[in-house]
Order: sequence, then structure tokens, then C-alpha cells
Amino acid sequence: MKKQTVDSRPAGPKPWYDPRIRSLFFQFVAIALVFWGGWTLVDNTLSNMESRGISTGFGFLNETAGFGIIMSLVPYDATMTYGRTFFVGLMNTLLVSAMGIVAATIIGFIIGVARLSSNWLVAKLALVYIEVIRNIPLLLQIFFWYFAVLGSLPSPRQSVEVGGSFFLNNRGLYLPEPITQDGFGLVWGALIVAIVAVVGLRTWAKRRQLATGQIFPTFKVGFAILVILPVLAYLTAGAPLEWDLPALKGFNFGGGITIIPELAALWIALSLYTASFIAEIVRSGILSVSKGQTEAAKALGLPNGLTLRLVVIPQAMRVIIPPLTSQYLNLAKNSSLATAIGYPDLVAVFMGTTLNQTGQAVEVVAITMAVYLTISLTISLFMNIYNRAVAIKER
Amino acid sequence: MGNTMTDQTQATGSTGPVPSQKDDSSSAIIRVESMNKWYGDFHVLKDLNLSVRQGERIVICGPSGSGKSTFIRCINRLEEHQQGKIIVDNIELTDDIRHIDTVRREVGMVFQHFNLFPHLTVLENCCLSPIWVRKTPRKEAEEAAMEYLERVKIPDQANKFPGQLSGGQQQRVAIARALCMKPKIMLFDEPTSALDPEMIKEVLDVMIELAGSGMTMLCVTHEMGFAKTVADRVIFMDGGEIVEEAPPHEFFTNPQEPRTQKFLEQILDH
Amino acid sequence: MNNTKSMAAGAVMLCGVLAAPFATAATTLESVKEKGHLQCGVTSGLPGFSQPDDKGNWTGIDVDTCRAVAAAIFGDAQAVEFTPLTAKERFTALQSGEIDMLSRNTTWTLTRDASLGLNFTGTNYYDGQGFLINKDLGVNDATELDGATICIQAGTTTELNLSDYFRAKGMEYQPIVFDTSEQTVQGFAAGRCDVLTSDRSQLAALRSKLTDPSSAEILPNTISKEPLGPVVRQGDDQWFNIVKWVLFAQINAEELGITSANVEDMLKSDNPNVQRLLGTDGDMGAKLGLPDDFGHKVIKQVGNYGEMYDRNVGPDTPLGLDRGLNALWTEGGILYAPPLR
Amino acid sequence: MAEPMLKPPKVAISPLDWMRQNLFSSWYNSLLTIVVGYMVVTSVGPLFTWLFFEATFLGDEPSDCVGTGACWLFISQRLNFFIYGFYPDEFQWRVDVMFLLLAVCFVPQFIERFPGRKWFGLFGLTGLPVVGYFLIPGGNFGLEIVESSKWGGLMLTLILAYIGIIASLPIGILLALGRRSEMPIIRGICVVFIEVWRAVPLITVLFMASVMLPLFLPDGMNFEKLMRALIGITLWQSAYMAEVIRGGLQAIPRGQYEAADALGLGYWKKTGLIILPQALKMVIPGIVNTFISLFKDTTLVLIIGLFDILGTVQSTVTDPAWQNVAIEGYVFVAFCFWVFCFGISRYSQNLERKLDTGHKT
Repeated sequence: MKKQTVDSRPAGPKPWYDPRIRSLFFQFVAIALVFWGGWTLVDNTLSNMESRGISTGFGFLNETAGFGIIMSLVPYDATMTYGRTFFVGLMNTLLVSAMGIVAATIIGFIIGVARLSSNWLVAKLALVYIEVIRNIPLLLQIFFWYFAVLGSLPSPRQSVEVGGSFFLNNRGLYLPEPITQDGFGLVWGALIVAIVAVVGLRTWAKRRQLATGQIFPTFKVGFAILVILPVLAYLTAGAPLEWDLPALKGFNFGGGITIIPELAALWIALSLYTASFIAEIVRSGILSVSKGQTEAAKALGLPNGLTLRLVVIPQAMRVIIPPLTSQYLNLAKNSSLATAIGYPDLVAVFMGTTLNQTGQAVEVVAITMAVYLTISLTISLFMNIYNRAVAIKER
Repeated sequence: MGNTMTDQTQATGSTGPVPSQKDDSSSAIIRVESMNKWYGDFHVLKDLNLSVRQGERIVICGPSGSGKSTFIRCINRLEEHQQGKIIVDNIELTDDIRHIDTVRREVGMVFQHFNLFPHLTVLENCCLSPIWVRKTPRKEAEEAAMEYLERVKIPDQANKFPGQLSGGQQQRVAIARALCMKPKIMLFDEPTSALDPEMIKEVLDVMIELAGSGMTMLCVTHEMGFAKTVADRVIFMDGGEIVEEAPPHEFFTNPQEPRTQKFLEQILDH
Repeated sequence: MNNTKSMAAGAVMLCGVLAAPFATAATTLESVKEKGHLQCGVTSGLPGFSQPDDKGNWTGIDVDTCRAVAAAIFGDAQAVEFTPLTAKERFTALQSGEIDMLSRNTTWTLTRDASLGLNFTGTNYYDGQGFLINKDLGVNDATELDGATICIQAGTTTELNLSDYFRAKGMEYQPIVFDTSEQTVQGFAAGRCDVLTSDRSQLAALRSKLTDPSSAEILPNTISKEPLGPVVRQGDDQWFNIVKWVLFAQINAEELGITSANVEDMLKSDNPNVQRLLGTDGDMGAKLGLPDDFGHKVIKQVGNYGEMYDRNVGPDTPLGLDRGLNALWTEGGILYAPPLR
Repeated sequence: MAEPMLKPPKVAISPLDWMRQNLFSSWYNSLLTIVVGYMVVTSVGPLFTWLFFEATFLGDEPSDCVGTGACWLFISQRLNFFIYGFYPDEFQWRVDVMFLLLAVCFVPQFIERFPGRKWFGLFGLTGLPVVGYFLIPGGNFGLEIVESSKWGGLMLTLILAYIGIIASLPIGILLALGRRSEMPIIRGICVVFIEVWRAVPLITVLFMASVMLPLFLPDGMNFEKLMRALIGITLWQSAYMAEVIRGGLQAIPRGQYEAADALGLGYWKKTGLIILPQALKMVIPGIVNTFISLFKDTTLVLIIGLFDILGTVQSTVTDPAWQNVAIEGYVFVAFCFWVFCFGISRYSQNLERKLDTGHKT
């Protein structure tokens, strides 16, 4: 800094007319008020809880839960603790959110592109889809997919069956579960080798293109490597994989992988609903790339596919990412509607049953809210990182 | 970063207040004394000194990026300076909000992009500040505004919205709006540079008329014809410094500094 | 430049929302009297226990329990407002003071009594958990239920009992947990589960909601004890006593043969027990902080326990439940109220 | 803008040409058209048959529903309940008056040339809630009190969404201004407030508001359930509102701030007279969109036991008297929401288009 402090700078006014001091003062007042408000709330809550004899603290997390949960990604039974139920609920929330995000993105992009199709019928159909789905409350759609569709599925004994290994009934969708035997490690190894090979291939192809201008069909060859290597490994290891087929045992099917109707209904409803928003985002993202860009690309002689891949999509993505992020956040939050149809997500299991068995509402709700806050911040963080990466590439 | 640093040194190290009423050169309505300004680490205004008498008309010119707009905006504190003094109408511009408010009441400003309020009619634009700042009764304010609109020759547009006017008309409204506060000083920040050529004249006519009425004016402009007719002094700025300061005929016919000469060559050549 | 002011003002407003003037604490009875009505938490819809019709009039045995308390306090059984609550909400609502008493077929357990800051005041219905099952499955006993899918309502003791029962028997099951009893029935009706489990009284009520009630049957097994009763907050013994003794008064009235029909005649009774109950003798009411004739008002307007039972869940109602355990101790049941003296 | 002197020549396109251009322009487009067309025909036919052709519209009792189609009797018989909830019959005129006023205020907004439609809208935002405050609950002017526990159905849905939006508007404005403040602490407080509320699902907010709020408040201070739900919805919504308004504030060019400063307007006058009027007008479409999403989200109150329109339907579809009317019920609610949301969103799109052109000239 090259300023001397000796000379005559603007003179200091009286403190209460100095905006800096004023600003400090008001900020101090604001923070004092927030603390006072917060303290009043906490104080009220504590004294209310004390006077009503409600126990406090997080000790309850170590007590035995004693209730069953239909679906759990981690081992769980009724003898485990409330802390475990939290974990089970959290995993289920994350599962349905992740599944929903993937499906909604795929459907949303397809519908968004279809909306711009030159085929009149397809474009109109996409429009109808968007306008119908996004103007109906999500909760209603969840109810519909659950109660209305569930009622029309057959009972386990009359299951819809495909090839003796896939079953569909009102208890869910049953799929065969792969069970790896000794020697399957070889297949995993082959897969890793294949991935490394493809990455190497891509680098090589790019370098070669830069040097000689020849374009190598990286995608096709890479895909072939990814498939062929693991299959070869699988065969040489003597097909070390068995399938656990679902079969009717007593009331229900046992074995295999089950997708329970609650998960399916929630997943379908969340995906379709969010997809209708994503479709609009994708459409406006593509439209936001000015026609001049496409014309310029065409004038340079790029074919349609390359124009799309090299010019339109990179630019559209910049417009698409921020609103897409908030749709992902919405989806994660909306997954809490699970509680309405009995899918054991965090809100249903932890803020529902656990809260009710322990009665410790404040602690349970605080933990639940903290989880959602964390999920939100994490998604924003990743999307920001991605957004930055895309933005840098553009400049 | 640099900015906040200076702010702090300044706030903490502030010494004796400068008496605002002490006037050794009482005829000067604007006094700028060794004023410096930085944007972060970038030194935009370097040790400026200027004294403007009541009724004086000054044109400031210079290449783009020379700091002339920043300078003029410092005079009604749209920009903050960090060193030196600016004294307007015997009031020093300090951090004191009362002083800033008073100065802004006395100084009218016309912007390059007009900055009319698009949601208000022309008349409302003009009356806004008299009503809300000067606390003039509405009717009085409207009458005064109509007078000024007549002076800038667009009384018939009073009830239109700015968006419905041409650029030249808008700029004249902006001048009328500034005049409605009955300012002692008018600042013009490149008032014609966003206009189509055929509209420049109508705005300049208004400004010349205004100059004739004895208003103190500081005008950043490239209109050398205007400078020649109206200005008492022309100031040439470059690189954040005042390079040359001279009456117009001297300035245009016999510039002293090589930078001025080069600038004039470029601007007058085509 | 004085935007500082603005922001501070904004902050003040926000905080103002959070911290407002405070009233002082009062006893529940005082605050109920001040409000002019009793705020009572009930289920959002369970025939026989608490169910609104499409005009919002509530009926049911739990509802009558609330009305009896209102009659005792105000002499007006209509001075009650009902807050429909899901099982999940009920305790929090009571703890937080949203409701004055909870009468929502809630099972009396040690944990709830000890660690929730609540007190059960008695039992207005002795129940036990049972199973409702589709007849087509051909199951006759709960021990045949290994591997079944079971619909339950969230946040109930039922959830815990079920888990205990199946663990004890070494059987497996899949719980589908719904928020409300309506959704539970809907799930059962849609075939989502083989079995619906709940308190036996509720099973009868829920079965009556099925399109074809005869397609389902209740298994004979009872896997738990479920004393259902009203609940109040801890720390206000007077209020605890009021709710407790209003119910006892109704049970005693049945024992003494006082009904809403003959209560005026009974005023002239020589039986000191009857006199104390109806307030013609002694100051039983005053000891509770109630009018002395509170018993009279309760019986007159709501009836004795037997009337309450018959009207809502008894054999002549769609639920058609026999008195069973809920008969007076003199008639083979376990209903036994301490004496009013 | 001058009218073009000559209208462009009309090119007659035969339906066949149109089809060739829009449906069968290439081999894969043709294939797509055929596949998609087949799917549409096979699904729309039965759908319409169920919805209309074989549905029962007339009758009084469940037994009148005989066809294989939808049983709309269920809806028409229960319509009163779906619209008013438990609101007593004899006072329903009060709700009707509000419906009427609502229509009077907002239908003109859709009609371009309606005289003074701005004032109708303004009354709808300011006066209407006041009228509703006196009319719906009663208790003044000799109107009988109707407790909020008896409100329900469509009426409750509208009340929740409407009050939620109107109450969150001022809070949202303050938060947005705070978030753009130069004071770091105030900005920080506003950012934290906004981000926390936006991160949390509405269900948890409603749950907190419905059962835990009294725990936070001092003894003796309590609101009724509906009020608490409204407080929760408002705080939650104001965070979203703040972000919408912030967008508008950011879109105001710097010159506007400077011009206001140069005229000597202080912060509040600058904000109130220059910045907010422009910013708010710019974000009307955004506000309308948040209204739509709030309108849909109000269905969540059924989870805390309030009977909004979905709640009333959900609670009656299990009525054993009617055979399997769940789908009819859901379709009815879906239709109600769809009509509202679609209409309003069309309005906001219109507005957006108009504001767009308004800025360019």
C-alpha cells in the first residue's frame, strides 16, 4: 500500500453520523437481537421441558429400539438401538433420493429434448406430459402411484411372472440376486484393467487426433473393451456367479432382491414429477443457446451431431446446471413425503416411530433437520464444483 | 482487500476534523485538494487539485479510462475518495452522512445513460426528489417541474413514461429532473455520448442555455464545440492526473503538454 | 447511506416474531376455565372411539370421556374442542400444551408414564392386540403367520408388541408402517399386506371400513395387554385427579345403577354412595376443584360407563363388541373403581 | 410500430403437406410417429371411456353407479364436504362471498383491457385478506363464530396458500434486502435464515409448527393449530420469496441506484420509491410461480391432520358405502389443482413474455 497516513485525509465526523460506526452499531444490535431471540427460545424450551418432566439429552440413541423396519440397506433388527434406526432411515432417504435424481435426470432430458422435436406428435406429447405432471401436487401423485396402482396389482399367488425369475405382485417387484462365488475377484480385476485401458486409449486417441488429425472411434472400441475383458475373465474363472431366485414361500416370495411398492411408488412419483421440471429446464437451456451459434457451427461445416456435442450442449449446460441443482435439492427434500405411504425413510422411521417411542421431539427433530441441511449443502457443493468446471472449460 | 485496508487505517487514524466553515478562498464553490483515490490497489485519481468559482463552467476531457468520470462522481460522493479534501459549497465531504445528504441536495447530476426511473412518468421523475427530499408540497413541485420541462422544451411529454421518449428527450428530462432540486452546481457525466448524432444537438442546446443562466457546471464531454462555446476552463485528464488546465481558446490552439496535443490530434482529426 | 437503519429494522422485526410478550403459568384447570372449553386430543377417525361426521361432530368412547370431563368442569358436555392427532403427534401435542388431555386409545405403559412427562389417569377400555386377516389365506392362528407382511400404524405400542411376539416365536415378518389408521386400512384393502394388526377393538372398527367386511376375520389370538386410557401432563396433580375421578365417577355410577335416564330420580336416593356421587351430600367436587354436583352433570349429560360403552362400541353398534374385560368386577370383568368417599 | 402495408401472402398448406413436414419428415420420424401414435390411441381410448363414456354422472346413491366407468356420483354427493370441509351449511354463504371476491379481484388480471384491473389486484392483495379475516372466522358484526377446526377442503387449501404468500411477501422483501446489505453480519444472518429454511422439507417444518411450537413459546402463549401451520408455512415460504425478490433486486441496473443517490434520496426512500417498485414488478412471474408451488405444497398439511382438499378426499375414499372410489377421488383433486395451477402458470408466462418485450423497447 502506498498511502501515507500523515496527510489530511477526510476528517472523522461525529461517531453517530459516521456510516461505518452506524453500520457497526446496527450490526451489533442485530446480532444481539438474534442471540437474545435464540436464547429466549432455548430458555423457554428448556424450562417448558423441565416443568413438564420431559427427559432431554441424546442418551436415547443407545436404547433398544424394539420395532421392525421393512427395508434396510444396513443390517437391522429390532434388538438394535435407536441410533441404528436413524442410520437405517438415513440410508433409505439417501437411496430413494439418489435413485430419484438419476431417473429424473434421464427422463427429464429425454422429455426436454422431445419437447423440441421436429416431430409434431412427439413434441405435443412431451408438452402434455409437462403441463399435466407439474401442475398436480406431488403428494397426490404419490398416493396415486401407491394406493391406486397397488390395488390393481395381483396378489403374490397370482404374480406376474417373467421366466421364473422376475415376479411382480402387490408386495413388490422381485428380481434374482447375483451371488458371487470364489474367483469372482478375477472379474472385478478385469473390470478395473478395462477401465484403465479405456482411459489410456482415450488419452492416446486424443493425442493422436491432435497430432495427425485422425479420429479414432474411442467410444465403440472402449465400450467393446469394457464388455469383452470382464466377460473373458468371467468365463476363464468358470462362471463364478450364482443367482438367488425369488420363490413363493408361505405368504410371500423369499430370496432375490425385492423392490417394495412403497419404494417403487415414491421413486416413480418423485422421478416423474421432478422430470417435468427438469424437462423445462433442459428445453430453455437448449433454446438459450442462440441460433447464431448453431448457424456459425454449420457455417464451419460441422455436422448436426457434432454441432450439438461441441457447441450447443456445452453452452446449454451452463444455463441448465444452477436450476437443475435446485431441482435435485427439491427432490431430496420431497423424498420426506415417504412418510405418507409408509416407506421407511428418515422422517418416517426416525422423526416418526423413534420420536414417538422416545418422546424426545426436540432432539429428534433437530437431528433430522441437521441431516437435511447437510444433504442440501452437500448437493450444492458438488454442483458448484461441477458448475465451475464447466464454466472454466467454456472460457 | 486493499480498499478495506485503507478504510480501516483511515477510520482509526483519523485526526483533527477539518472545519467546514473556514473559507480562505470563499469565492470557490468547489475545492478539491490533493485528492487521491484507489480501486483496490489501482490508483485511479492521483493528487488532484481543482478550485471552481461560483458560476464557472468547466469542461473535463481526456481519453477513456483517464478517471474523469470517477473524478466528477467523487464530487457528489457517488464514489468515495480516500485521501485529500473535497469541499463543496463550504461543506467538506467526509463520512458524515449529514454532509453527504446536504451536498447531494445542492449538486445535480446528469448521467451518460440518463438513469430515468422507468416506472415513473416524466413529471413524477422530476417531482420525486423535491417532494421526498425537499419536502415541497406536491402542487408546488409539479408547477416547478413543468417550468423546467418547458425550459428543456418538452412540457408536452410530461405524462409519458421515459421508455416512450427518444434518447435526446430522455436526457433533457434528466437535466430537468436535476434542475428541479434547484441545485447550485450541475455535474454532467458524458451526457451526449449515448445519443444518436441528431439528438446530440438538442441536448447541447439545453446545456448551452443553462450555461448562459449562470449555473456552475462541471461537464465531462468529448463535444469540443461545446467546450469552445461555453467553457471558462478546459481540463485535460490522463492516467488519473490533471495534465493540463487552460481557457478553451488557449487549450485548443496552443496546448502545452505533448499528451494533450496527441489527444487533440486524435479527436479533431477525423 | 443510512441503509444501516433499514437492516436493523428488518432484524428487529424478525426477532420480534420470535420473542413476544409472555403470559404467566396457570394450572391446567384455570387455563381451561379461562379458555371456556376443554381442548382434547383424539384420533383423526376411528369408529367407536372418535370419529367426526361430515359436519364435524365427534362421537366415540374417547370423545365421551372428554365430554364427561367438560361436563364436570363447565356443566356442559359440549364445551370441548377436539384436536385430531396422528399417533406420532399425540404425545408431543400433549407435552407442548397444545391439548389439555389426550383421549386417543392410548396404551398405558411404563415408559410413557415415566419418561414422557405424562400420567395415565386410568383405563376407559381394556384391550389387547390381535390380527385381522384375509379369509382367503386360510390362516386360523397367529402362529401360522411366519413370513407374513403386516400393516401397522406408526408410533404405537403395537409396533413393539408385534416385534416382541414374532421374536419370541422365532418367526419373521415384514412391517408396513402407516401414518393413520385410514391409510392402514387402505393398505390392507389394496392387498399390500396379509395381516393388519392393532388393538382388537380397533380391528373391529377397521374391518367395518372394508368394502366387504366379511372377507376378513379377526384371529382368536391376543398377543398383548392394552389398557387404553386418558393421559394428562405430569406436574399438575389437581388436573390429574379431575380426569381420573370423572372416569371413576362414571364407573361407580354404573355400579350404583345410576343412568342418565334415572339420574334426576336418584337425586332423592337415600344411598349415601349415590348422594356423594351426585353431590347431594358431601363436598367431593370441591376437593377436586370442581362443582359438588359434577357427578350429576356427567351422568346426566354423558351417562355412566355402561351407557358410554353401549352407545359407542357395544353389541348394538357396527363394532359389536361384548363387554368382556370391560364389564364391572361384579359381572365378571375387571372394571373396578375406587370408592368415592 | 407501424403496421406492415402488405400482408404476407398466405401459403396454403394441405393437411397432407403438413403431415409430411411435421410427422413423416424422415424414416425415423415416421417410425416414431407410428409407435407413439399407436400408444396414444390405445391408451387415450380406454381412458376416455372410463372418464366419460361409461361413467356415471347422475344419481343419488352408491348403487346408482353401475357402469364399468368412473363413479362421479361420489364426487357430486360429497362436493360440499370437499369445498367447505366441516364449515356449517348455514354460514357457507360467507365462504361463497370470499370465493366471489377472489374471482372479482383476480379474473380481471387475465383480461388485458379490463379497466382498473391494477386496483382490483391491489385490493386482492391488501383488502381481501382483511375482509376474509372478519368474514370467515366470524365473531364480529354479529357473525357467528366458526372455529378454524371446522374449516376444510378447497377453502382451507386456498386460505393456506393465499395467506402464506401474502404474509411471506414483506418478510421475503426484508430478507432479500438484508441479503444484499453491505453489512456482513446482517447479510450473514439473512443468508443463514434463508438457507436453513430452504434446506428443510416442509413436512418437518409443519410437524414442528403443529406440535412443537408451544414448547418453544412461554407458558400461556399459544395459537390454534391452523395458525401454527400458517406460521410455519409463512416462515418457510418467506425464504423462497426472498430468493425470488433478490433476483429482481439484482436485475435493477446500477444507474438507478446512482441516480437516486444523486437526487439525495436516503436508503429507505431510494428502496421504497425507486428500487422495490421496479424489482417487484419484474419478479411478479416469479412470485406467481412460488404461489403455484406453495399451492401444491399445501396438500402436505394433511400429514399434520388438517383437512385440506386432498385431506377431505383421502378421508372419504375409504368410506365403505362406496366401492373403490379412490381413483375417482384422486382424479377429482388432481383436476382441481391442475385447473388452478395451469391457469395461473399460463398467466405468469404471459406476463413474463410481456415484461420481456417491455424491457427491450
